Amino acid sequence: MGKALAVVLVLIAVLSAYPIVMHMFVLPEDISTHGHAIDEQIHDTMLEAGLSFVAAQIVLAIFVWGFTNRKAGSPLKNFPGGAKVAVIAAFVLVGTEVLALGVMGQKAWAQVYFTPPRPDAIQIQAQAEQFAFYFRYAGPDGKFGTIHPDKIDEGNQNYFGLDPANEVEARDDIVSGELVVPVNREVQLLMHAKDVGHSFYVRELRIQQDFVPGLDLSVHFTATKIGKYEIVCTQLCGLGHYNMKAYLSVMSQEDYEKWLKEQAAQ
Amino acid sequence: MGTKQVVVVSVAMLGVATIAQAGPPAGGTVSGKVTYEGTPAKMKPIDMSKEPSCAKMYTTPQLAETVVTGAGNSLENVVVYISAGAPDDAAPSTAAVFNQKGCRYIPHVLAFQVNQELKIQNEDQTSHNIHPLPKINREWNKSQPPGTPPISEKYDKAEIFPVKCNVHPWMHGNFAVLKNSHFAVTGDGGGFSLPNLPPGKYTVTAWHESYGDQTQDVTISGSETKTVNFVFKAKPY
Amino acid sequence: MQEGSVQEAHVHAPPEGFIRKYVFSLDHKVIGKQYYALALVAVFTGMILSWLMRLHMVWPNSKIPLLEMFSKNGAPGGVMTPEYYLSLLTMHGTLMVFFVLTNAPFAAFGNYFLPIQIGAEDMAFPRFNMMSFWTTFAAWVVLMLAFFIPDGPPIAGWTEYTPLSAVGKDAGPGMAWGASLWGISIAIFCVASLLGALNFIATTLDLRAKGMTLMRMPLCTWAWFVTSCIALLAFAVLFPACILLILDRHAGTSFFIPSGLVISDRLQPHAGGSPLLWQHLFWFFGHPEVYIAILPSMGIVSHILVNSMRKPLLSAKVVIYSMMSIGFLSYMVWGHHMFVSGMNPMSSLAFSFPTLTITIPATVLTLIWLGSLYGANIQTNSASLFALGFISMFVAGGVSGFFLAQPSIDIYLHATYFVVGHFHLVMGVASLFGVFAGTYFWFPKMTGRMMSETLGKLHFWITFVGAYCIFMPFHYLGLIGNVRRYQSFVDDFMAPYIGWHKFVTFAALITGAGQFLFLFNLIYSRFKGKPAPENPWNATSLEWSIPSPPPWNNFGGKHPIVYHDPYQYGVNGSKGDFVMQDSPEQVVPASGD
Amino acid sequence: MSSSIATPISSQANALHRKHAAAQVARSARRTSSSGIWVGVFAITMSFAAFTSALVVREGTTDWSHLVLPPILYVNTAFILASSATLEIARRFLRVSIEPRKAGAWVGLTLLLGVAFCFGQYRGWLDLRAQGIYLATNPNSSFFYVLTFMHALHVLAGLVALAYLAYRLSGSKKNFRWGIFANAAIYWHFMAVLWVYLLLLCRAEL
Repeated sequence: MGKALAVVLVLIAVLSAYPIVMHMFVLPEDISTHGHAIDEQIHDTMLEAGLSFVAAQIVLAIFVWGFTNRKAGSPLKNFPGGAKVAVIAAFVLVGTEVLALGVMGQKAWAQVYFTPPRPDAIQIQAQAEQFAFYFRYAGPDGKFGTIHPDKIDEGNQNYFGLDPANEVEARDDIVSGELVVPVNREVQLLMHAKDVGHSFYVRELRIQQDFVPGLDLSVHFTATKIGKYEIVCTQLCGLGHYNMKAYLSVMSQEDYEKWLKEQAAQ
Repeated sequence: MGTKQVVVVSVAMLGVATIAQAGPPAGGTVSGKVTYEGTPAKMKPIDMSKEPSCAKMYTTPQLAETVVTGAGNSLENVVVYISAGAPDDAAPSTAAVFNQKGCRYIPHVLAFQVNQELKIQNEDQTSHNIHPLPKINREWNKSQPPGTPPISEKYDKAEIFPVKCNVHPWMHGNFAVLKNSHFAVTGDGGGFSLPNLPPGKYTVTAWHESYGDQTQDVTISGSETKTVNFVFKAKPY
Repeated sequence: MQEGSVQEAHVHAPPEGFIRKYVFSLDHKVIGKQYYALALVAVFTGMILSWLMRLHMVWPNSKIPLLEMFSKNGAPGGVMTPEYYLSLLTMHGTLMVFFVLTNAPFAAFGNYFLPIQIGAEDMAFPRFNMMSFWTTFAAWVVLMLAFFIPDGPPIAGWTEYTPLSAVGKDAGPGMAWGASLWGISIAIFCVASLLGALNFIATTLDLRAKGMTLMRMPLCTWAWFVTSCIALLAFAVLFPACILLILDRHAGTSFFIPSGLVISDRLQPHAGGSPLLWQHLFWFFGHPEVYIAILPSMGIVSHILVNSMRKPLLSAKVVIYSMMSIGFLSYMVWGHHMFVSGMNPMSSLAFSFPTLTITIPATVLTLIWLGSLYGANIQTNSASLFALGFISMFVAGGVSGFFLAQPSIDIYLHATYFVVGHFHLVMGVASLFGVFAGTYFWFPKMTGRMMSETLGKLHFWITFVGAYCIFMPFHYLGLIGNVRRYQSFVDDFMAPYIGWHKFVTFAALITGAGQFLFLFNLIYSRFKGKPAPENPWNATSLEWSIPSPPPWNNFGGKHPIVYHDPYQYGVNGSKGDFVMQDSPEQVVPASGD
Repeated sequence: MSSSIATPISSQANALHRKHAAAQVARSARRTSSSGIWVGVFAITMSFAAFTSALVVREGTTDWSHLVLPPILYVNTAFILASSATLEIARRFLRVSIEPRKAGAWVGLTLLLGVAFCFGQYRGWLDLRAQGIYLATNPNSSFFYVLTFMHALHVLAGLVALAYLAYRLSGSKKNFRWGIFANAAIYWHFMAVLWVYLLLLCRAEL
């Protein structure tokens, strides 16, 4: 029985490691300027965590193999060094790991959260609601119309509760269900939640940030590759959560301006 | 379309009914046209990109339907009904059908009677959610995955209220639950006609989801046809 | 006994009559079994819910006819609606976390064995003890009611994030009365757990037999003691949170609901509340809760490992201190659930370090267990197999913590299946392995009959392999950004990976089926199992010094005196290679050591 | 599942057992309950600490306005402090000069003061309502009602204990176990302290 368990443990260790080693599940291509730091961090952690996992399983397997149902009278031994070794090992191994991961590993975090957006970053307002994202561009005047919750009228496509009748700023605001950004330009996303908590997650951008009602946050990023990517909600927000998504279109500067014009025309 | 049939059917039945009780003459008719003056708001295109299964059904972008106009300033989706003067009618046995197709509501405005069966069906490949927002009737909120049987509901109080899909924010429609069978919803051309009105004094009300409602009094004697027109003020914003 | 004061309460007359004996019993052993039974019902309910979810997830439009019979709104024509999926998800989480992982390893086994292992006749406050079980039961009933109201259980997940959970019916089906029932149920559960924890602490501090110093308590007793200290703090914080939530829902207050929310086209009549407040209060409870679930299993597993190794651990003291420091650290890390929640980025870093630090005591524990196995003579039986499996699972679930402890990585992995895999392995499967081990180990004592070893071993293999098949793929799917809590995978990038989810679903069905073996084994052995001797495992702690099952007053009125540390194995004792805690004989080291 | 097949125990064995048990009670009862009561006090402290932290966080957000506490609260404060004193007097009669009846009387007085406190609190709520300040009026009032109500609930529990004490001390010559009194006293004084804290909190923050 013990030997069987040992074999199974080894099999588990190997089979669990296989898909990772074989790169069967790889992160989607990173299209952000800060993403590589996250990817490196994941890679390093995978190395450390993976090794400790496999090592622990195999040691367990070896001991189980060697010390199960031994014949009567076979002497009991103690691990050389006893508990001291275990404790010291834990502190040294994990301690260094903690330091390494904890200290070195905050580059990406710092890049996302501790560096302010550049002054020339494009400001786009993102509104999350049950169950869609809407994005607002300030239009030619560069000013956003104020949000009037009481004026929100989805049937009439007025998702932000704008009041064009009384506010000039609101008239030229461009509202889109798709997030369109120019490539290699920094974008600052002003995040507003209309109803409940949501989250903004673009795998390729390595960005995930909650929308918190009553607390307007902002994230900034620079997309480096033209293409269409999925934006999904990762904060349980109600019955349509699974279907709450939008698309991010990264365009060349020209296409971006063309698109803005088209939108303004409507 | 669904509505028109329903209306026709119910009207016809009522005709029969009146003949049965009062015998000829069949009664008078109120007919007319709903128009607007001024510039109505430009309907914005709907961005369905979040629901590819629906988006791919359209080549041209769909427009919002809060104000639908036609040739000669005609105004569609206006509910015209007898708000006073006519007795309450029993609900017809036919069901009013509310369809979800291509992530739109068909029709945009559905008028039916108190206690008439309301059948809601989903022809899309995606799961819809139907959430009518009545104030005096009982509120419910149900999802309808593709391929599930129609939802059957009834409303027991007269009320006009919006209905929305929680999953697809652009899907907004209206239910008009009415006391009697004398009603119509204006379509292309903005015309309407309420036949088979026994002689009497009536208040005709026209309701539009963005422009509110207007009423006019009309007196029917015999089998004449009275013309009543409604003109709504349209605002650009 | 008419004057029911706490003082004399831990001494009570032998129970007479069915009600006193089995229903409103004051006997900690009966209460322990009641907790166990409740957990058993809850765990199978939760498991079947997870089956339904798995099935729906991979075949979203398939019909489940029986389901329509159960809930017409939830499954019109047998097809599960998105909101009903979320209802099941919420109930699965709530049942498993509160009524299984808190009840089974802690309340059930703790109630039964803590007093016996310290040589007491009963808990310090038997009446409180009875009350805490029946309050827990009430909480369970209230929760289950949610299944039988028209629009079903809440859909906000077991964390019930505000404002979704606080605004009532506008938030969607199930958020009207369903969510209220949830809040009420959990509030009641908090009271019950507080009473229970209070009882455990008082008992451990004051009812220890002569010679039973703190350091002579068995490791599982220690685990239960530490756990009750954690529980006391955690539930004392969750309770107010629930009260405020209920007020927001029904009294129109705005603790958690900010201004200007438009939900279902309605402007909400609230102002100024803070959604993050709920998250802080909830996770201040929520993270310690993880350790409330896992610590008892650590203790139970250590207790059983030592017995099946036939030699003491490298150091019991180190295990105790590790468990203490885990309990202590567990209060400084709740923020790591909120890295992307808009909390001050600085505090994210502040929460990251203690989180990573917790891995140190955890690793110490693992190394102690592994190191102790070296040179042992492990007896394989269902109990020890599950104990060994626990180590494997604990490591597997633990290492993924390295990822989630780092804010920068959490940006990518937060709310993906990686997280699901992580906490299911470490909090769910691992602590359930502790419960299984405990059951196979203590069943003879609890019922006076042995469990079937054949079935037990079969159960182990299915569960062990099955659990890995279910939860390992989750980590991989998380790496490609597969978002959790989706009722079906509509995102384009998921298409190629549905196959893996199908695999997981099959694994879940098989593993789940395996659990019915366990259920059968329990029931069959309870009545047909072969009678158990007093000490079938040649174990040393006090519970094995009394008949199986123990008399109503445990030690038959005698007061055991403790002479030794709990784990005198691998010695030359009068009965064999062990010396029991209460035997006065001298401990003679075994030859050759 | 049950311990139905427990080895049967003859009645005299039970009697015997009770004697043993009584011995153990003598040894550990006092300690038991006292550590129990302290753990309980700790738990209650924790949950009020949680309320406090919620209040502090909520205070940070908008719409926080000042709330004038109903003056009657100060009278109530006097009541509950006085009740602590009377309970201590009762303790002297019980321990120093062994006069259970007098002690009972003072416990009764304590009980009355406690009841007075509760009515006072109720009165305070009515005063606020009279000013049109309800639970949901603003965050301050919300917290005021919640904190005072939760405290009142705990006080009621204390009143039950006091009533039981008074009943046990009055006349009936059953052996009176000192432990109950000690615990009730700890709990009751804790209620007084907790109230003073809440009052200051409300004054400072609300």
